[in-house]
Amino acid sequence: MSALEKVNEEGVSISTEATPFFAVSDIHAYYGESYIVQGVSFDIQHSEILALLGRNGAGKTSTLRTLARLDNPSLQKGEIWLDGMPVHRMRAFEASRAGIQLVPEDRRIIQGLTVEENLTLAQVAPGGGWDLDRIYGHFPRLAERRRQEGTTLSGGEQQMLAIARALARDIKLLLLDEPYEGLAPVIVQEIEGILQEIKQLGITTVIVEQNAVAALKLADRAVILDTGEVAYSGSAQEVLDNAELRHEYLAI
Amino acid sequence: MDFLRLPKKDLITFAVFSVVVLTMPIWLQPFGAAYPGLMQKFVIFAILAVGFNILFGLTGYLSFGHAAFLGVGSYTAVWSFKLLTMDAIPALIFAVVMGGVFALAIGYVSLRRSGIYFSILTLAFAQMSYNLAYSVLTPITNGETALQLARTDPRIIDGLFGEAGAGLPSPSLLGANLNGFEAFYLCAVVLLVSFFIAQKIFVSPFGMMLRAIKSNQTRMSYTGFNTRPYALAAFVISGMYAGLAGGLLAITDPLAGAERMQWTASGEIVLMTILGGVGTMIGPVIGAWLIKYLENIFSAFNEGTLHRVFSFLPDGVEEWVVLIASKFVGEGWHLTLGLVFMLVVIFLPGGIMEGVRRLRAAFPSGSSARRNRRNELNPSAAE
Amino acid sequence: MDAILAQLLNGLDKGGAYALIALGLTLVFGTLGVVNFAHGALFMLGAFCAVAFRAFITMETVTIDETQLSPWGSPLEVRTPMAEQWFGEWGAVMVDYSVPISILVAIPVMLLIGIAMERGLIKHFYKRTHAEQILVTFGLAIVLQELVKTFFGPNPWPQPVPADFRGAADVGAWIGLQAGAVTYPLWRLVYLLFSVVVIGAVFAFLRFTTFGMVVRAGMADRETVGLLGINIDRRFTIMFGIAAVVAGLAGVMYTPLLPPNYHLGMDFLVLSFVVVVVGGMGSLPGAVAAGFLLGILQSFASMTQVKALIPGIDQIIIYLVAVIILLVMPRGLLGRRGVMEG
Amino acid sequence: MSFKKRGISRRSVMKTGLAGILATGVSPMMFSRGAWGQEFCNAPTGDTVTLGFNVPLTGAYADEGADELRAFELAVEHLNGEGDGGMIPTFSSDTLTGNGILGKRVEFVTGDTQTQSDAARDSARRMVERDGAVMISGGSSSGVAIAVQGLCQEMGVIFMAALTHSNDTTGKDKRRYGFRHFFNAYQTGVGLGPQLGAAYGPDRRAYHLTADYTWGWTTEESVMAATEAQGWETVETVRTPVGAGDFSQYITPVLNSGADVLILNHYGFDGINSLTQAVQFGLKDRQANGKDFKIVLPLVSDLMAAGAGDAMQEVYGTSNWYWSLQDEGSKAFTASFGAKYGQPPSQAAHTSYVQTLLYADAVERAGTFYPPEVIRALEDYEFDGLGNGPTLYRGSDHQCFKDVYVVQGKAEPSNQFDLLEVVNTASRDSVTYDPAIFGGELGPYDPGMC
Repeated sequence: MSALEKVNEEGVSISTEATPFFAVSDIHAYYGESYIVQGVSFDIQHSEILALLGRNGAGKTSTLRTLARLDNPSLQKGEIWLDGMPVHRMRAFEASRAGIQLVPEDRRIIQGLTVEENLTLAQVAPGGGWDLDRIYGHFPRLAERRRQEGTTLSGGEQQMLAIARALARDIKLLLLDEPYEGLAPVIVQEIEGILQEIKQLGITTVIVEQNAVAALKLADRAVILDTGEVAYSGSAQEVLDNAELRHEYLAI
Repeated sequence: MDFLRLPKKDLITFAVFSVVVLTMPIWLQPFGAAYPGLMQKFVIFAILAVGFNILFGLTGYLSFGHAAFLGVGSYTAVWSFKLLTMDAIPALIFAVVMGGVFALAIGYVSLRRSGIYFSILTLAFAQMSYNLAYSVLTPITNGETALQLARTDPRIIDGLFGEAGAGLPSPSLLGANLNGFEAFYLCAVVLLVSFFIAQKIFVSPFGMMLRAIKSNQTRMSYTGFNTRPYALAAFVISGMYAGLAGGLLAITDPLAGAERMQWTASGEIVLMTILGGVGTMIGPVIGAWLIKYLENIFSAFNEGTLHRVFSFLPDGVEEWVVLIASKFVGEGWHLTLGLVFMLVVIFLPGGIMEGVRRLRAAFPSGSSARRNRRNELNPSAAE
Repeated sequence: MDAILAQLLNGLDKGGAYALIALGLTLVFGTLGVVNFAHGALFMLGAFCAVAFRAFITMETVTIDETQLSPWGSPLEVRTPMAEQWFGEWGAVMVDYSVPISILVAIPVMLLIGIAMERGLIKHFYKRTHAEQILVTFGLAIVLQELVKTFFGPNPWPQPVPADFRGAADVGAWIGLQAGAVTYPLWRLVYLLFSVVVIGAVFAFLRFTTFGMVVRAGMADRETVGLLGINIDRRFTIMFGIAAVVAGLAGVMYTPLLPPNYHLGMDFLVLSFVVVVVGGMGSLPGAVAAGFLLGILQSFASMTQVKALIPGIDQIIIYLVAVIILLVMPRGLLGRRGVMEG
Repeated sequence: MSFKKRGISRRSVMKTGLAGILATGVSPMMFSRGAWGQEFCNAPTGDTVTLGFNVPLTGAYADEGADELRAFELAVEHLNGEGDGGMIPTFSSDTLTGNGILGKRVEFVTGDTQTQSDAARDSARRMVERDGAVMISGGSSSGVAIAVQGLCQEMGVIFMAALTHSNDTTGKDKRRYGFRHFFNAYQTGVGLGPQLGAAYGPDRRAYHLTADYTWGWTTEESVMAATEAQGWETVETVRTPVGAGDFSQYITPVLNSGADVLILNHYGFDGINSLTQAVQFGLKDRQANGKDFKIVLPLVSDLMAAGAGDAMQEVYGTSNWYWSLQDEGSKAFTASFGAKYGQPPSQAAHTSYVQTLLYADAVERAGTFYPPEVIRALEDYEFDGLGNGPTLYRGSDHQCFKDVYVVQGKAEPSNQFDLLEVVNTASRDSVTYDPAIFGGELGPYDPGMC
């Protein structure tokens, strides 16, 4: 409850540590005329995992897209700093080269390209990460299907491919949008395993997930959005423990 | 009368527009355009553009074959002259009906698709009409020579009232001959009526429904609402406007050529509408006038004219200015047209009316500021 | 039978031209999402690369010979081609082969024109409506053709077929029919071969190079490609240049078949749009298939036997087929869902 | 282009502004037609007279149109007493003295017909209604000529058709206010038939490709009749759209049709394109029915010959006139035109020039611009010295009767302009026909009032 009050009083969450690894300060973004992200701020330390939660339409995906610097929604105001780099001045491809990697909500496996081409594509631009051998070592299912067209894979496999494609780039900050969405429970477990592995690697991550409990289990800290604004910022465990908070903002 | 009721702002627009149209022979003088042939074109193509705007401006369906209905109207009117009577009224009625019938047939099929697929379907139908009119339909259309009157035409109704004269008869209105200025004023009156009807359509519930089609077709079809009958109605109405314009063309000059159905003619209608300002009442009319003016007057400029225009310049300079300017007039008028299009589209995406609006915003006089405010309150009100 | 074969060749030959033009148009639409009404103008500019090149190498020095008189009694002008002064015998060969040689000129010129067009104008229109794109590129097409008219005049510029390729080839004899049964102009066969090679090259480029893969990915999902750190805009600019080159080369090689004038582009514009839409907006294989299909159908519809059956069919076949295909297959032969339907 | 310099409407508004308009007397016609005021349409009131030259500057016949304009400008120059006078000294009538027409200086306005009836009528109406033209000339497409001729009849303005070769122009679509100096398709057939029979033998099978409009149809009809009279058989007649550009789909079927002669009823750029494309198909080197395959182009001009290049060699056709003719009129005109433009005049230029002179002469002889009198002066008028030998302007259909020249593409041109050779001349008597065969009626003399 104290954390909640803090946000309410000052409008921003306060980080006690010096120069955070990734800092979002007061960003405002629009889809055309509609004002979606209305002054969101938070920090993440290196290797930390942050769960970005909220109800449908709270602006989670829009926030992630803004951080990845996609054209829509357009960032009108605010700053985004990654390890001393002004991300808010970049376009999507520059942000990617700077190390921000978004795994989009619907995976966005590219039509007409094989599994392997989807992976190679990630290594065309400067700033490549894992090579194909290492990826296939971690994802044997993708190795089996390397010649198959990416969009013909099952949902779980597509999610794997999307994550693998992100790993094919040199990641400083991973943005995961609904990694479990629409997957069968067995597959969810499998993806959970992969995300745990990523956590072991110490990659700084922001995860957006409808399944708040699953996300909170993975995360160190949590930020809850409500109608485009930060409603809560604190530790993940606290959200798990605080039923009232969960009820009010997450409807669980 | 209830039928004549319109929002006050629209009535003012209508009144001003009426004055502008009816005084054309005066204010067009300094522009060298005050001769009947061109003024008739001004008002006829204004009707065409106003009608096209009912389809494109309201529903967003971009027809690339509207010239076909213009051509159908012309052929119908000339046939009415040939078979029945030289009176303008039956000719116009038949032209409107035939324009509507063709629009119904083509629209019924084309409206099964949307977006550019709709555009290409209308284009394909218009090109088929054009090519057929040019070749195998020659018995009906007289092909490349264009359909003309002959002294030996039956003219059944006229024949009842008296013998044909020695020469070719000319179109008439209830016995009065329609030449030059009479024909212009007939067209002008028809334009004003058409304009008024279009204004009514714009503010009617039907017009609102058409606007809704434009703003969100998919949402409307999700709600189970069938938009096609409305779009088809708009298509037929604009086809009738085109047929009417075609009929008037035949009245001012009793000849119907296949070229007026060609895709370039359809493209010209689109350009007129967009150039002036899609969805506004006045915009398409201005677009039509601008293009017809460029086509008829600009294209007839020549170096001699330019030398007189620039005669105030020193000799050497004059030569150069005339040399450069001559590339933009006469045969080069298309260059001017292309540049005007590009400039308008680049800098004034809403067409010329957008420019007018910006000018008003930049110099808000009392009345226009009030008007702007009213526009904001009622954004759907037609300009 | 022989007649059918000859007509088929003619259809393939026409189809090759349609497919080439539609291919470039589809490349632009598929990558940039821009409806480019100036594409026909690029075809025309390509043709005028050949015209300009030939005009350059056939420049003549004119001297007035006062001692001789022209047929109407003025002093006679004596003309000597400069190419022969400069290059000797090679000059004559160059003049003879001016059309194929001007391909070398057309490639860099068209690439530059394409890139300049995209950077200077088209890029500002990505987010505007298709109607505005059509209007501005249509305006550009008019401006380009009028500029060509200013420099080259309104009349067509005949370009010769190189001497070695004049006349007709006995295609029938090649495939074992009676000699003279099926003959076809040699240059038209060259054009067909050329279009097949260029189409093949474009497909191979897209299929087998990394650049091509990136472009294909960008056509399918521009946003995601950007998320992977690729500056897709720059590659699309280059693709626009390549599309301009394809259109330009189609124009260069077409000049001996039809003397180009400033209006050439407009004549092909509507046709190429019909081809692209029939193929399915944004589908490259669709554009090529539709190009050949419509070429062959148009050729067969022009046969007297067919015309006797359905009068006037040769005039409308292309549009009729377009209507039927669009009604039966809502997105054309190979079009994707949701493209350009809004 | 220099011809534009004087091509100004005396009522050009940009020059004078509103005041000028009022002064020149245009404004009274604003509200009442009666105030058009004179006894007939556009009666010249000042010290100038305006002629309107309406020619195709774009489209399939643009080459011819440009050459017509050159000739019109030259004619105006000569009428106004500038230049060397061209054919005026050789003309059998001596009314033209270089002081304009009836003492009024000749001015002219020009327009582009775009080879389209609609555009041509628009352009002609502008000349009549705004620029006050008292005579319209031009053409280069029979369809356009007929459309404009109809308009001129209604408006009461004389139309001196230039290049139009369809039988209909002075046949079923003839008009009292329209006159044609050029020959027609029927005369082409009469002239060309015997020549083809003599050169290629009686046992031939012909395939026609025909431009799909009035000129093409009548040419096809006339040439078919003339060749069948020589014992030829017609295998097929195929209509092609005007301005098709690529004719290959129509030429391909010729190869296996069993024909041994291809007759191209095409003109202008269409003729150039179909001829060169037919030659690319190897038709000239082909054997059919044991004979050498031949191509015929019924109506030929030297502009087409220049455009078609080698393809034109040894191809037969007919011409209204050719610049290498050796009579005094032709020599004078060619010299005058060549000196001004650096190239010889085409047949289109010749007929345009002659028509302008004939109109001016008729006005002089009538002593008035009043159209009915001018028409009567032209009807059944016999003249000479304008390049075609003794010529009659027949009153019953307003068609000129004179010798018809059969020409052939030269195998070895001695210079870039020497492309055709006159191989035969069909006498005026042989090409004269009964006007009744084409029907039509001329209509009244009464002047329309614009």
